[in-house]
Amino acid sequence: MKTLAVVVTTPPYSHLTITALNYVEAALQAEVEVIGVFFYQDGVMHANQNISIASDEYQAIQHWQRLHQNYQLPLHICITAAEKRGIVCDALDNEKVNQAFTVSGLGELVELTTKASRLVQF
Amino acid sequence: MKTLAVVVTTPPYSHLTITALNYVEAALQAEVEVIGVFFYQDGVMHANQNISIASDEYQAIQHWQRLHQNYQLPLHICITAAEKRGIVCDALDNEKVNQAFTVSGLGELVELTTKASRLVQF
Amino acid sequence: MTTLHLVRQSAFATNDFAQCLSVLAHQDAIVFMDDGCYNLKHSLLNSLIERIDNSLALYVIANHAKARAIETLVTINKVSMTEVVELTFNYNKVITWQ
Amino acid sequence: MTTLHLVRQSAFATNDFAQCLSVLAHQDAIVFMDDGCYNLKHSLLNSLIERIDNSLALYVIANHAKARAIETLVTINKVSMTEVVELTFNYNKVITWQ
Amino acid sequence: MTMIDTQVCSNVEDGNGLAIINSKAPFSSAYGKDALDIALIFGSFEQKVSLFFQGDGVYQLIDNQDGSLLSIKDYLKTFAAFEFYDIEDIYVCHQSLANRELDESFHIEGVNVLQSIEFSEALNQHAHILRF
Amino acid sequence: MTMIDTQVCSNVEDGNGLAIINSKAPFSSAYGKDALDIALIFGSFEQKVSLFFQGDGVYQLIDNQDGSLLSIKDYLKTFAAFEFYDIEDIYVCHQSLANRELDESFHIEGVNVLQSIEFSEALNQHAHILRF
Repeated sequence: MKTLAVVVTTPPYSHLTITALNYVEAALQAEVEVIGVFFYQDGVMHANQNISIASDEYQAIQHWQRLHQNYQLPLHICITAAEKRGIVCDALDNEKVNQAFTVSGLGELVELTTKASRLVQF
Repeated sequence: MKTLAVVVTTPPYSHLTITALNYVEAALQAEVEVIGVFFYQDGVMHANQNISIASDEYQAIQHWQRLHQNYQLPLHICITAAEKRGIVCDALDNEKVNQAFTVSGLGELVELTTKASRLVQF
Repeated sequence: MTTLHLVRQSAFATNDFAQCLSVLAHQDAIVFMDDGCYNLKHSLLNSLIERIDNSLALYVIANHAKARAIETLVTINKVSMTEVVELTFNYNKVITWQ
Repeated sequence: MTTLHLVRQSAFATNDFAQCLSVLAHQDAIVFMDDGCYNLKHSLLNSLIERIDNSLALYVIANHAKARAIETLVTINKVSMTEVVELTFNYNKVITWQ
Repeated sequence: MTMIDTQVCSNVEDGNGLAIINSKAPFSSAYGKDALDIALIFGSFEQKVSLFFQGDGVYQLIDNQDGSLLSIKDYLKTFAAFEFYDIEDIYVCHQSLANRELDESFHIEGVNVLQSIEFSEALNQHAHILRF
Repeated sequence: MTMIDTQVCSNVEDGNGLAIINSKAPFSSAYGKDALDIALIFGSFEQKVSLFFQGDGVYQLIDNQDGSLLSIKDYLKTFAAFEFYDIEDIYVCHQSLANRELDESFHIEGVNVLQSIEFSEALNQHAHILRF
């Protein structure tokens, strides 16, 4: 069974993120089981609800949301990395976190790494 | 007259920012006229009110606020860079912008560069 | 135990590709992607092609090279992202050099 | 027209210090700070010391080098941040290599 | 010494305008675009700004690139507007081109290819320098 | 072939545990700390994790450093806890040390200095690799 876990460390306004997205989408289309994407370091910026990218630029956040909806792709953000970057992960006030993303700890990365036959970092 | 403008491109959770802060504070203590600090690229993250840095780590944002208060040091954030990074600069809802910082356009950088006898980038 | 190396940085700018080469094993493969495509013109590639045997394979993502106006040598296999996904499972593990 | 060069990156990791050297003029000065302190052990520094004349000056921020356990050569002036501020106005302009 | 002479001297001593050094390749970071935005705003305020391309920054000038293949909005096309903004001083480091086996085929007109010494001297004429 | 044999084969084929390659110097970015946090969580979940230091990453191991001089909370001190977390496989690239004129004086015990080939082989034993 081909199972894949992906770590994303680049923010939504980085062009490098487009490569990560294209890779994950190609995997999903090839019917690889992508067990989760773990956003770490600047990658957590994808879950910031307030980000406003010019409409003629690539909309990385929307594309992650689309993959989440179409393929039930689990998207995890690292809570420690998120709080350092101004993304409030308070359960009572989680309107700042994009609902396609699950707030997780690094334990989730252990889980993904243990289960996946391949781990790919972007 | 020694006048200085400073550009800061690193975020509050980068150790490189400590060097920028130490430089600006040394300039203020040496009675150099620091006509403004312009935060660009990831530097704008300093104005994000929601950022929570572990209490035993260096509190870059508080130190910029202190220099702003003690020396009336003007702190400008670039609005385009800020909106890309989820810092809402809406005049009606500016509670997300730290009040020590002024939301500015790149025109402010032109102004600072033209007036300053030295421009230093960090 | 084989490794697929994803090389995303220009060796003209950073030392990452050189580090990749220092751990490269005989049956590994390299995929040049993003700014890693610039390495097709770097002198480190010559040393790599000298080291090449039938088991070591070099790939470049075709549109990443084309977007950068980089002509690719015949000895380098041009691949799509779908093929990179396939390669991921043809090797035992992946290291990303970024 | 003289320039103060603030070098913040390790030449073992990136090409920035080499780019600095290619525009260095006779009466310029270099301040090694942050990871730029590692350049005190890089072979590019030898070529620099060979190029040195009475007008070219090299500085390192003392606590940036000490924090990294780097021993500094006698030919390199150890300075504080306050002295870097002074140097800023002793040269006509500043370039930051980061 | 007349007022004009003093100004000339002052210009010679302190340099004139802003130089921006571009050191990053175009398609994997926003550095090039961030530098471009600064150049254009200086141009629109009628302030002198010169552009220098060195290291991997020289890739920003190379002909026949196409960011749209990467789903990137290709900011390099905006370089064609430099003339409109009176940005006329564009310098590229010959050694950086040679190291990368690049021809002098650029996607804009009026690029000056300079040897290291001339590149350094041109840079040296400016009052302020930013590097991206 | 017994069940146990199959498992052994599977381990040999697919490697075992996570390797983290540290490639950045300690005091000007959070990469080292971010990698450390991952290592410690794998340790606390009793999952095998090995640490590799290469390139400027080798500076993370050097003795007599003091981040407090830079107002930095010195995460390198936490390396002393590796034993407590059963993190015992720590490898450093000899060539990276030599290039930087560094002695083999480390601030923790049990660091294995390896030539490039052995370094590569040790890395190769792992199922997954992250690099910071």
